[in-house]
Amino acid sequence: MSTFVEKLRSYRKPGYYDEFDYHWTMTIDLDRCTGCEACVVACQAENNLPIVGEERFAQSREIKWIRIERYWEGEYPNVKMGFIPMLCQQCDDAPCETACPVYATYHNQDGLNTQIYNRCIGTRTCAVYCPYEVRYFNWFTYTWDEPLEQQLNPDVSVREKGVMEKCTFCIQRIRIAKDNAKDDDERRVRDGEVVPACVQSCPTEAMVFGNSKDPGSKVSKMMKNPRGYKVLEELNTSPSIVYLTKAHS
Amino acid sequence: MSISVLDALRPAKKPALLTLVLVIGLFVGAWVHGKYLSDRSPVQPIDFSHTIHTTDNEIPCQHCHIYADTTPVAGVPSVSKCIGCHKSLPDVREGPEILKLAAYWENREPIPWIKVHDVPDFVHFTHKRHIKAGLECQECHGSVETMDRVTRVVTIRMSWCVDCHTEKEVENGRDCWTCHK
Amino acid sequence: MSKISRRDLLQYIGAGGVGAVGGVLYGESVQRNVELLIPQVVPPDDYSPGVASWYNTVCNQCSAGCGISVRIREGKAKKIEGNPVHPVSQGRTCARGQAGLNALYNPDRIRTPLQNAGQRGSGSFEEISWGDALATVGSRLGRLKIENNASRVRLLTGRVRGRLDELFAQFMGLLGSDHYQQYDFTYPSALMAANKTSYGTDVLPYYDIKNATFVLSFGADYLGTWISPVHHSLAYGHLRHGQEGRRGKTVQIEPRMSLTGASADEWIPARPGTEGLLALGIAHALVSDGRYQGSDRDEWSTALAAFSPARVSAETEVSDDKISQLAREFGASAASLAIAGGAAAAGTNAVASVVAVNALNHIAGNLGKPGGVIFNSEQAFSSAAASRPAGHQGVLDLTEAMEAGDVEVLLVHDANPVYALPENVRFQQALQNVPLIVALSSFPDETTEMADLILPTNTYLESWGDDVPDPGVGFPVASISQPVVAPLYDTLSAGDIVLSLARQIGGELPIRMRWGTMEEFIRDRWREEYNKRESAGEAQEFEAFWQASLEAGVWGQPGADSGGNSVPSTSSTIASIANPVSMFAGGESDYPLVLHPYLTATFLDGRGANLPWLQELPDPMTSVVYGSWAELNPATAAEMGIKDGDVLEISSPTGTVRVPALTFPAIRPDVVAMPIGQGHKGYGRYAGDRGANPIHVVANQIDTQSGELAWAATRVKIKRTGEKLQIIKTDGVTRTLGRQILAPKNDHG
Amino acid sequence: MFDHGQPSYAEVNKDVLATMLETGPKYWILLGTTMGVAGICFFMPWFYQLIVGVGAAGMNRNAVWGTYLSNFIFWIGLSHSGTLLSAVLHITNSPWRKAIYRSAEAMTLFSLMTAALFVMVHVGRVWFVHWSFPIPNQMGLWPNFRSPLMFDVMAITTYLTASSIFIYMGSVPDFAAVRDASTGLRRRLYTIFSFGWRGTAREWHTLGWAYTFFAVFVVPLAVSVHSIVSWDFALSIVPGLHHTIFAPYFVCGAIYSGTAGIVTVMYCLRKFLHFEKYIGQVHLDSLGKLLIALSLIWSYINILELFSSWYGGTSFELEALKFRLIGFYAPLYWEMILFCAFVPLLMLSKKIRWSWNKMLVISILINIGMLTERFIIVATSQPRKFLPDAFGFYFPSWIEISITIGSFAIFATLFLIFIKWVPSISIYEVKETLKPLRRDA
Repeated sequence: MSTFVEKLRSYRKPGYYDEFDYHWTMTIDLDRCTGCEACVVACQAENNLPIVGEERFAQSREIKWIRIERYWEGEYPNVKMGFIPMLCQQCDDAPCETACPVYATYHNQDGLNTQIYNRCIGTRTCAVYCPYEVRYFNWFTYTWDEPLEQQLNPDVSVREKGVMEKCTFCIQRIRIAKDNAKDDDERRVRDGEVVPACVQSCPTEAMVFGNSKDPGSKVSKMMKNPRGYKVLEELNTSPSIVYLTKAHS
Repeated sequence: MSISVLDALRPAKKPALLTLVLVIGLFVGAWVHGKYLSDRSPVQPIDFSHTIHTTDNEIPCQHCHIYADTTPVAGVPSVSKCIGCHKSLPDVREGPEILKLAAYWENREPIPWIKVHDVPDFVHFTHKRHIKAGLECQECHGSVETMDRVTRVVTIRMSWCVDCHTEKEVENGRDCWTCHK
Repeated sequence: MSKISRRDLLQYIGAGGVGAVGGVLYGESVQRNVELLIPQVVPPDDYSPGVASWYNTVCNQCSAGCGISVRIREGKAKKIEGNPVHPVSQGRTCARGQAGLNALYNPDRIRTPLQNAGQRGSGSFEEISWGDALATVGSRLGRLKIENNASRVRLLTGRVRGRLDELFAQFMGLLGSDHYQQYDFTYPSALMAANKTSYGTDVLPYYDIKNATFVLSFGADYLGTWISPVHHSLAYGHLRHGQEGRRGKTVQIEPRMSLTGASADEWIPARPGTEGLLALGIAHALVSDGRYQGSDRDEWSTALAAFSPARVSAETEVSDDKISQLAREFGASAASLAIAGGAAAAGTNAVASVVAVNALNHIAGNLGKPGGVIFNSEQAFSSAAASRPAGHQGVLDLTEAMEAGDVEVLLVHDANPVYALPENVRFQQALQNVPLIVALSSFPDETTEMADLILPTNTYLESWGDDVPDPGVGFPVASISQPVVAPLYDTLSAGDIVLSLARQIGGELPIRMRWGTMEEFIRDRWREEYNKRESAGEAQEFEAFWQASLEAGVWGQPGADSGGNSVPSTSSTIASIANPVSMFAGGESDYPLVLHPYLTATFLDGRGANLPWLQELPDPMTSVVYGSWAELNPATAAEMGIKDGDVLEISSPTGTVRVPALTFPAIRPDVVAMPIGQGHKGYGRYAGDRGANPIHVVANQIDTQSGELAWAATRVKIKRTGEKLQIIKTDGVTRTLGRQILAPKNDHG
Repeated sequence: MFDHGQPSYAEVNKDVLATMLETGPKYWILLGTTMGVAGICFFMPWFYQLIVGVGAAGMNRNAVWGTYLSNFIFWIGLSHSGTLLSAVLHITNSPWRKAIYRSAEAMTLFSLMTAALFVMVHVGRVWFVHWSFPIPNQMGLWPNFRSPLMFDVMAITTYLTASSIFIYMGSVPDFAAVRDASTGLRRRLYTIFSFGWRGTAREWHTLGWAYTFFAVFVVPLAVSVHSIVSWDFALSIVPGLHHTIFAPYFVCGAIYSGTAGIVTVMYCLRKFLHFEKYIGQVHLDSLGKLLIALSLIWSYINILELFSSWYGGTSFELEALKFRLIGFYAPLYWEMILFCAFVPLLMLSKKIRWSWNKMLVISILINIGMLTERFIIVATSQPRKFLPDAFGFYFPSWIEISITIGSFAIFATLFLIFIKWVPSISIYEVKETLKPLRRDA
């Protein structure tokens, strides 16, 4: 009986892992974020996001793996604006992962919430289950006006119609960093060696990315900030993104 | 009239058998195509022989496929590389295939080699990691050194990749994001 | 089993055969297409398939001069990122910078030289060869030079710095025309003129937001569009949480909340045009509170006597308390900084307003100290740094000359005045008087469309050049711009075109401008600079220096004295204190609302509108994509019965635009704001023909002291047309509904 | 039991077999029409959608589920009363079941098939839909057994298999009757269909035993199927869907709509196949009473759902509730309440319950209400979840509306084919209910 309970407990663990290999984590300081959206374009450039066109936008079928959400507070003249970048939270207890009937999305050993485009059959259940609404569906096969296709990143697959996609924490960059680390005497990836496109572009350095299993990493230190919180924490999805709320002087 | 099911089924026997033969034929045809008629061994623009180069002249693979251990792509040698050696080999200068090579070089044209081993665009395979892990080229490509025309000896399937990753206990080798991203 | 008849056997064999053939056909049909392995004929030295390399160059999407790194794979540009060693961008980029790849790979680029093949402005062009194109222009210019009529040649460019500017100047000089002008809608003329008044020099100082603890911005959208947004954003991040236990405060004064206003701790909607007055009010409070201890204290008291908080409060509609609170905080902060820009520096009182803000900095003692206003010493590569005015006055003079028929050849490079000037300047009409218009441009736009001859230029990612960031960063810096990819089409860089034209014209031009290519020219100039600095300049050493600079993309001397503490004389500041109230075009009774056109972080002055990534980037404040709109306070809209999407007719005394309405919570009720950037006619498929251009209805009012266009000094009236238009936006409900989104759950409430 | 006097055994055979063996032009016209509508309204738009992508439908990034999914639940729901009712009534030995159960079970089968079609229409890459079945493949991958969709695949395929066996088993003696009444090819076919049924006591005994076993087996299966379908929704954390009440809610709604569907089908059979003799007031009356009971349960669960949303008091649930009650789709919501909670109460009057025409109208209204209910579940909840900035809106495109219409034509086509191949009233079971009076007379 006790072994059964133990088995059950281990099953409850996020992604079945006793321990993550790396645990990629991001912190986003809302007090630094100015809503400039450099990250949004950086992501579009890095991850081959389609140019969907005006009509598709009007049908709210845009694809932006990271978007800025806007929230107003108060009324004129005491009105305030709050920006919050919203991207896949790489939840450790991700609602989307249980949804997929074909395992196109699952938790991997790095604490990442994967999305395997070529496995996806397009039931879109994951998008319904995701409380952060950061999963985007390819309603059509998008094309690029020649010669814009020359810009496409060869490290990232171009998705076809009927496939779900979302932020991967720039897995292609993580893979390259790991690849380099392996070449370099099989060492571990160092702090700051890999950052996703959004973090790299952020002009106010509001975003910090790293391995939270490494207590010395910058991201581990940022996570200890008393302003830290997770969006919709009450849903118990255990996101890998820690936001730092706005402070007051 | 009989109410026996077998009696009732009798007229269907021949069409059913014919269909069965047809289906067997389909499978045989598809198998034959895959084995003998497919693109496993395409005819290349120059009749290049790996046997002559690798076995007879003992040139190691990475002498020509120079990027194999440093980049994802093994790389076909540039035309300049081919001509570089052949310039200094007067014995074979007049061979018909060498003349073709010379013509490409004269026109500064690349040689349109046909891919023998190809994976879909959503598979991000890297040669470097496999070479660095100590795999011999032959483990996937077969004994290319004995082939006059390169033939694909394996059927590249996901389970084939995964089986090897499992057997060799590749670190995170069964994470989908190892190859698909 | 019973015997099989011959007939049956044949049938079985037939079925099997059909099946087998079907199987083979199936196999054939599912077989992947033949893919080719194309080797290189001769591989380049640094070529590795499947491995990216990075090249550093300079961003040209605005005038900030950020250093960028471009990721190249197999000869194609894949991604733009900030150059980590460049002091302006420090490894960061903005949205516009990222979208530079859209400019490079823009499907609407002009691919060959074109010649007008119909009526001017009809947009029908035919291809011609470079030889013919250069010969046409060269012979015309050569003839004018011989006839001593070269002053009838004019060159109008966008904001150009560095060696390209020098090359243009040299070319025009040798040709014999001193009519080389720049025009950039975003050029801070008023700031320059005010600094001339206050400090005696018309350079941009370095506003040290990074080390400030209190930033008081009068209309300057320094995080989105003003001068050097990426650099300011870096500084802003540092101001907020760069130092342990200290968080700088920012206050934004503007009639409509900008990106910067949204990030500010306080947003104060002062009455449009009274920003300078508010600055003086704060100054008055500072001086009367005894926070100013300079020797000329009494003189200041006298000069500011007229600007008592009570009066200022009445005119600015900012409360007394708020003014004294701002004065208190401004005076008490460890490092306070006041800056002016945007609409506050675009009234008819622009210079007076900026001078008032300068006075505020002076009184609070912010000049020449960290976290204040720092003056750059003489720059490295001084000739390259010389900033040519790119303001409004030059283009007005040009228009006048064209109207008078004094212009025979107009060369336009990378400027789009037809779009970025008020309609009542009548620039487009004046163009009709010019016999030959030659456009040097990478893209078709409204001005290029008017040209007789289009010489297609490389984009900045395919060109050689150099740049000195303006304002400087406190120490000598220069960046090199190099082509990161081979030119995609049959195009030349602007520098190469000028050099070719010089050869075409002949005479002394090719002798004095002896460089074969722009690359040679840049190298030559950098060698000169190098020799100036390193007394023993052996060729070998320069080569190493050049390679190192190319690799880094930037050269700098961080150790060198920045001269930051040398504060220029400010004695004239007091004398220049004036009553800074903006005069608006249009009477208040007929035109009840003030038009507030604003630069957007995506399109700037409209130049970004042809880049699809920017068109698809939701507007930072409203989330609108693809189109323009007019922002109204919800109260104003409710009063006039206007709903989102109602098409409005916005009329100024000089023009009318039609644009859908959008209620916006953070705008003064007496202001209607419109983003600049849309409303193009002929700027490629992505800019399309969407939205409206507010610059066109701005009255051509001039700030007398600087000659700057007072683009924020127009009153308008609005009328509902009854039409409806869907405003495409990505936002749903923009209130948190009490959900735990922006902050952790508050246990107390 | 019989409104028009009790028929003889021979009459039963004759009446029922006549519907199969005699086919007039009206039938062919009707079949042609339904097939045409199915082709034009269902398959053509679907092929168009296959070519361009699911974007042909009206769904968007905030509302990734739409009419296809709500129709899927509707058809699954409609499938519920057939087999379930038949099995329950068989176990409880209700004689009035016997005239109607065959077509009720056929309804189950065909609505399940239609529902399965909607899965195909719904998914983005239908050409890979087989990946959701646990079959060996070259990738060496299994489907995800934690996924409620996977439960669905299992439940529905099991239900479809069990229902098919159930209906087939019950039809074997009737196939034998058809065989005996026909000649030629038809006879040959029905010989095969009837598995050589001879009507021996042993055969009857085995059939009876097996049939009862299956009846018992199918009941929990049917309950589980719709529970599992409800988990597609309830296992998400979407406000308005994440309710424990969902499984009984769906099961009840399913039986409710299915029972109403039976009334509609009964009406048609009676009208067009002239089964007045066999389908009488007793059936109508019993179904009417059943409908009233189901409607009351349904209303109760609805009230509970509203209550738990309100009582939970979270911003998410309250907002979802508010949108449902007074938002854009509120008219549909109140239409559903009217049709499913109030209209059925009319059946309390015996006069209405005994009128075929009035019952037809009520049964159709109930199913319109149930169709709406499914649409509301899908269209009002998941476009408005947790982040207000990402609130969206869903409105079906003409393709979705057309495919919805087409699905009814597919159902009708299948049913029309069915009545020509299988006796739509169980001949032998009707005979069981005949009192052996005539023989004495």
